[in-house]
Amino acid sequence: MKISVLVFGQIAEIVNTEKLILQNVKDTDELNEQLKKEYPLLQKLAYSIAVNKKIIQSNTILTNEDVVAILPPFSGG
Amino acid sequence: MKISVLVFGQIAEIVNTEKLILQNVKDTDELNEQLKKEYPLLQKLAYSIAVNKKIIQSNTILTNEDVVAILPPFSGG
Amino acid sequence: MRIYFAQVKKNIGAHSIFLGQVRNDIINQQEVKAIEYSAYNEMAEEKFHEIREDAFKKYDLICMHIYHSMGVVNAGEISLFVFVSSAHRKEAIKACEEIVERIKKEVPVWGKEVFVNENHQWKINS
Amino acid sequence: MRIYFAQVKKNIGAHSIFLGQVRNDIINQQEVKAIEYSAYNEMAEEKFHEIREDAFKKYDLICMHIYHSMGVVNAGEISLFVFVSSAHRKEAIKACEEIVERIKKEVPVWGKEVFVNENHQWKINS
Repeated sequence: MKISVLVFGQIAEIVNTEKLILQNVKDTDELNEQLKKEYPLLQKLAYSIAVNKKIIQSNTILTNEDVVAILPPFSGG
Repeated sequence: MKISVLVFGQIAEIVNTEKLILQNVKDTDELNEQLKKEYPLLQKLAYSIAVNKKIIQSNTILTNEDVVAILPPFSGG
Repeated sequence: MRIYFAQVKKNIGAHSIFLGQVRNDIINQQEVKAIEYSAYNEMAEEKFHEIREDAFKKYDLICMHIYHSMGVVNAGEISLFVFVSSAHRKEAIKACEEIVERIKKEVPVWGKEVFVNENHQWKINS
Repeated sequence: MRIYFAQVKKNIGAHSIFLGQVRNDIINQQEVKAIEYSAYNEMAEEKFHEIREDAFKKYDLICMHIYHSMGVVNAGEISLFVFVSSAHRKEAIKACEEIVERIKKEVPVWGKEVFVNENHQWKINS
């Protein structure tokens, strides 16, 4: 199983890349936990999570080839 | 005593001029009466009256050289 | 994509712009070809000035332009232009909308709708 | 005065336009010289499309243009352009305002405020 994780804005600075490839994450809660463990600065930041371009409101099962995005608060316009 | 009466839009069409000079009208009620008598079509029309560029809400005494304007509903923009 | 705009006031964050345009409405099977605008000029100028001053007092604005076309304006052409700039979008948007509404209601301007067959009727604002 | 405008749709009565512009804000004594915009492009395109479709469903619109600048936009330059046309002013004005608010809230775009001294901070929308 392969999950792409796209990161943007301030979070891309912290993670120091724009894309991570993760294996063996069963759902978004687990992904979130792994990220916060790996990058403790994320614990202080607000962000949303999108799975396949849709923002999720609760824990979501991940399947092979899913694209997850970590989205800090939007500031376009 | 000389009062200028400016007329606009549809009312200028009815009166067939853009300016009347009236003498001996003591207030706007009397002016209004005279106009409706002279131009009966005005009886069916809504309009406001301005004295010296200010719209009046009630009968107003007129003095020499006052400029009265008969204003059909505005339709600019 | 980048949009260039000739604007030197770098404290501006938002421009809200309204353009009114003459429509070729069909009224009783007759098509409007133009609106001929007339005004009580001296009073209209005072009103435009008052609307402008009130907007600067009420909202935090940086600049404002108002133009109203006069005379014959053909269908498809612009009759009214209101341009409001502010540091923040909410001020610019609210001010622009209020100015447009006040112009329609308070400025002594009249529009004569001229049909293709040269008949006419006097416009009524909604 | 008459204003000419290259517009062939004669059923349009109102255009409501919003321009967002980068401000040279002073934050902790540092002046913003530019905002560098980035986006989650695939998702942003879907969102722009959704906002556009929703506005056409909800309001009686004739045409609409939305542009968001990407990359470095200097202070004084335009970052966002929304242009909405309708037969009637109220529809155009309400739709334009709603589209601007939705873009700010819902489209995955991020602005990095770059200061004159090359420091930066991440913009927060109000």
